[in-house]
Amino acid sequence: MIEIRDVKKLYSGMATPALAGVSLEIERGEFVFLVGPSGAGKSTLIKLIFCEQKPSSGSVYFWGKNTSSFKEAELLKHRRRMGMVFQDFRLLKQKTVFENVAFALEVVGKSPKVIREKVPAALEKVGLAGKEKSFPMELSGGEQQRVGIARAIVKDPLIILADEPTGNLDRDNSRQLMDLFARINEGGTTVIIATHAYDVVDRMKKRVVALEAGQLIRDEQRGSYDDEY
Amino acid sequence: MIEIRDVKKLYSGMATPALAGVSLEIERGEFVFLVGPSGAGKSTLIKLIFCEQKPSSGSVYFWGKNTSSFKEAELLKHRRRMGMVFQDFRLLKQKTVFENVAFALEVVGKSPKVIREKVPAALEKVGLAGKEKSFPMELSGGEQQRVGIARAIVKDPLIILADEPTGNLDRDNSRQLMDLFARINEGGTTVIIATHAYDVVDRMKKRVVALEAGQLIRDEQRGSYDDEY
Amino acid sequence: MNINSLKYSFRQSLVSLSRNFWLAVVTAVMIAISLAILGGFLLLAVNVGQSIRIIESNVEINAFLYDDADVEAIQAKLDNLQGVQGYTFVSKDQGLVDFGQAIGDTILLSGLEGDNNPLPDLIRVQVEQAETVPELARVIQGYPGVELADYGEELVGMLIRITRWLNALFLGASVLLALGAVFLIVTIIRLSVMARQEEIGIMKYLGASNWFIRFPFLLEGTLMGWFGTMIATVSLGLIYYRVVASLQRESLAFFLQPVTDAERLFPIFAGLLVLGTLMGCIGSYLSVRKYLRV
Amino acid sequence: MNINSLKYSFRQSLVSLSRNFWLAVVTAVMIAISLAILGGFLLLAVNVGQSIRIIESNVEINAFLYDDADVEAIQAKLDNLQGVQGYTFVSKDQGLVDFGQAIGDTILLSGLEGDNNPLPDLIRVQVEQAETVPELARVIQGYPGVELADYGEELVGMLIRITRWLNALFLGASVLLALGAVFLIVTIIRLSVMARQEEIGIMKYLGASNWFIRFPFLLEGTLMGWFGTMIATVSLGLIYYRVVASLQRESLAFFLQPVTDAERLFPIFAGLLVLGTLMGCIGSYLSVRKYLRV
Ligand SMILES: Nc1ncnc2c1ncn2[C@@H]1O[C@H](COP(=O)(O)OP(=O)(O)OP(=O)(O)O)[C@@H](O)[C@H]1O
Ligand SMILES: Nc1ncnc2c1ncn2[C@@H]1O[C@H](COP(=O)(O)OP(=O)(O)OP(=O)(O)O)[C@@H](O)[C@H]1O
Ligand SMILES: [Mg+2]
Ligand SMILES: [Mg+2]
Repeated sequence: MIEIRDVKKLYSGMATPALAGVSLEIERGEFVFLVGPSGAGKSTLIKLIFCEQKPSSGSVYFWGKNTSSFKEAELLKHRRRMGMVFQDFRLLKQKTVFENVAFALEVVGKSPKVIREKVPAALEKVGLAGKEKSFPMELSGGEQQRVGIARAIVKDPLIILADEPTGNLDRDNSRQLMDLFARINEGGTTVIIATHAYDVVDRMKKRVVALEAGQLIRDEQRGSYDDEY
Repeated sequence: MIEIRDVKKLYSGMATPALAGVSLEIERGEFVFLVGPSGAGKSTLIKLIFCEQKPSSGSVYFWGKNTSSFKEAELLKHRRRMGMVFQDFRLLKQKTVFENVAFALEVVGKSPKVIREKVPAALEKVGLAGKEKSFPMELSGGEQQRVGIARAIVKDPLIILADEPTGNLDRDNSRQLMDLFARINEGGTTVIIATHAYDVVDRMKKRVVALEAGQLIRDEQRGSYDDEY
Repeated sequence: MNINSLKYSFRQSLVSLSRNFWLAVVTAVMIAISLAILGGFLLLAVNVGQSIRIIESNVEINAFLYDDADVEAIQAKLDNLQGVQGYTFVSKDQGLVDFGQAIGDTILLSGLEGDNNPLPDLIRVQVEQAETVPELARVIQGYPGVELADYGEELVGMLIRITRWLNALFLGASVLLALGAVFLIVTIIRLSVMARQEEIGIMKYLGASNWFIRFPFLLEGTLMGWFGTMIATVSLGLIYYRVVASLQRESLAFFLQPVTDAERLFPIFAGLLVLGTLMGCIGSYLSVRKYLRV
Repeated sequence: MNINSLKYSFRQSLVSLSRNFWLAVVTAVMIAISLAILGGFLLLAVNVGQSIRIIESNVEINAFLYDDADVEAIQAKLDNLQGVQGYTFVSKDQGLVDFGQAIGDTILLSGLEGDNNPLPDLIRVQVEQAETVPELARVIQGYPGVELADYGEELVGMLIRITRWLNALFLGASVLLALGAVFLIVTIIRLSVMARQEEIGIMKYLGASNWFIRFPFLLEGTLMGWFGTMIATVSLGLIYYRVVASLQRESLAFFLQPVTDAERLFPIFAGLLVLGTLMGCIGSYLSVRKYLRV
């Protein structure tokens, strides 16, 4: 479904590339962990798949189509299919928790009735029932992160892209949410997660793609966080 | 040094208090982990010590003085003594990495010469040498977090307050930074860290204060992340 | 956009207006100030224009007649002359009385009545536009029975120059002021949208179409623009009403007659309303556009 | 604040101006527009005031004399009368010539020369201010040898009313415009500071004192204000210069003499410069203050 072919990414004004020639293929329904030290290029790779950034060279194919050639309408469609959890949350500060999650559905033109059903269900799943009316600034760090997760899963996306989705969560919450991602994955949704939660990675025994300094150094089915595990 | 006496904190408009009667004493030179599930009140407790929030009832004493009675000048002095790592980083977007870290020194009126010495040393310690000229938006999540840590330690503070300082960092980086905090603590600096990194907590065998739903449920010297460890 | 999106947009712009209440009010007030200045100036221009026209229509050609002139024939010709607004016949007797009043002492002129009267008969011709005076005077001079068709050459020349000059000045200043007002309004809206650029970027990343993002901002901007111009036009109208009232009460001068007819005031106020509302709308459009390129 | 902090503030405001270049330029331009409008209006007011004064000083009292009046004694008295700007003696012969010119035909008055002349001798008295005319006329009327001191009551009354009325209008409009300009400038600066409120909050949390945070903003605001007013005063000055030049070239009317003396123009331009710069400074102070309460 997603094919990344010899992608390089050099941010303007930077000396070293964030990605220095990465090739990777991800099939529909896969569950992939992206691991690697801070600054390795995990977020950059996710941004390329999400079309938030364009590769400096090489291409990203989505169902055989080069994402660089996407027109405005295709780009929107592409992003609507994805459930993205941003590393920096990117909640709408002006909107309440409910409105933030609902926004993902409003964007695709869902009716208020559907929204009133699905949003509380999604909030329930991430353990935020009761916080609907709060604004993001009135939430703890972990609660904000979970709003971001709820917003990603509420629209039943084709692909979930989660960038460090449990960085501000305690162990139990992290495990529950990872299990949630696994359940959603079992329903056929492709899941790609960039994470530092090595214990979760090791426990779940899914495909692991390891990056280091912009290079793909390891790609294992049923892998683990470390090489020498 | 810090004495928290029966502190309650109810954010305006909220039904349940973030802290519901917490008492705690922290001596000079201690190393304390604050643990607890997401939304337990860890950040709120740290904000009370930092005087970012005021308690709804009860008091926080700093060297015997009630922080609620701090005047403007005392408040500034109080904050300047602290090295604070914010959960949401709070970097100055308009400034480069170097300027962000330097700002903590400029605030206390250090000379450019001192700044030119200390800032690179602090960036070196958190592994960000070479990123001086980048703006926060041009950094990875973990790099931003480390800028926040560098800014906290550069001024040789009396107390380090770190709210989830390793949430966006990989395992190796996390361990190195926790070791850095431990070394600084050995030099006599009081360190208070709110964290979900249970492995680090368990490994370091320091004092652990556990919160849950605004209640202090455990306070152990040489404790661990879980109760039944 | 389907119907859900449309409903969403309407609801959203109201919610956003209420959450950014302070910003919205300030924006509306600033739009109001900009437009009130522009509108006040336009009212001034219209009134000065009217005063000039009144002065112009008071410019007269004095046609001095021979004693044996056929007054009725001349009047008939004047009736058909283009550019003539009206005329008055002043007999030599009446002329003497007028002169006495002008110098302030009628007694001094006693002994000049009747056959001693040195003054000729006279027709005062009022014209429509000062510019046509020289030409008309030439024509009237040619009529049989007219000894001399006279008009203060200097005064008329001056009037024509003043008119041309003021017209150029007011046109230039209007254009400058209008551009200034537009720039102010668009920039104010841009600044208030800038405070929310992050929000716009996030919406874009969530797959919202440009129109979906833009529409609430457009509605908001239109509402603010409309509200601002309402403030501007209403307060301008009230102030103008008071000024007009005090002007008329004072009856300052025959040529300081304020413009009060609706046909000429309406376009100004309506124009301001349309300009402000459009500016609100277009300003939002342009401001948002900048941040939509993510 | 020690010397390091001061150096830091200066460096910081320059860095910040260059990083927020677009915002700074827009702010300066908006300050320029606001002040140019205010300044243009003040120039207008000054010129209208001058025109009125010219017209006033052309208001005359006509003192008609008895044939046996002691002209020199009257002139001596006028020399000592407060409020009198000057006077001209017009003999009855000269009066007749003038009258002939006024009605446009000297031939008509032939036969009235010499002893037949019905006109009296006359002294035209120019006054300094229209308001004093009625009183002065009363005084002159009382001089021996003066038959009648006359002065177009209506015209003078009108002039006095117009002057009072325009003064009130200009004062009101100036105050309104100045308030509007101040509001615009302060709000523009506030909006541009608002974009950086987060930054201010963070600095506060890092233990920066209010002055330490404020100072770069103050410098920035002062610079923007100063730059904006420089644009305003320079372009206003250029436009005014051109308008004056074309006015003088046209020599439109004796009473449309533009104000050109530095003593009266300087306060306006200097006032604008001070106002704009102060506004930049005070506006920043107030805007930042709001976000310092963390
Ligand atoms: N917008 C940008 N402009 C310039 N450089 C950037 C930008 N974004 C990221 N980088 C750089 O590219 C490199 C890779 O960044 P990326 O965000 O992909 O790392 P990451 O693997 O997600 O790290 P982390 O675990 O800390 O989030 C880093 O060195 C970072 O400094
Ligand atoms: N500014 C605020 N206004 C209202 N409620 C708040 C505010 N800040 C925090 N809260 C609430 O107070 C509770 C405790 O928040 P706090 O940030 O202290 O949690 P935490 O222990 O730091 O959690 P996390 O691990 O997720 O960061 C939460 O339920 C949160 O929703
Ligand atoms: Mg990342
Ligand atoms: Mg927290």
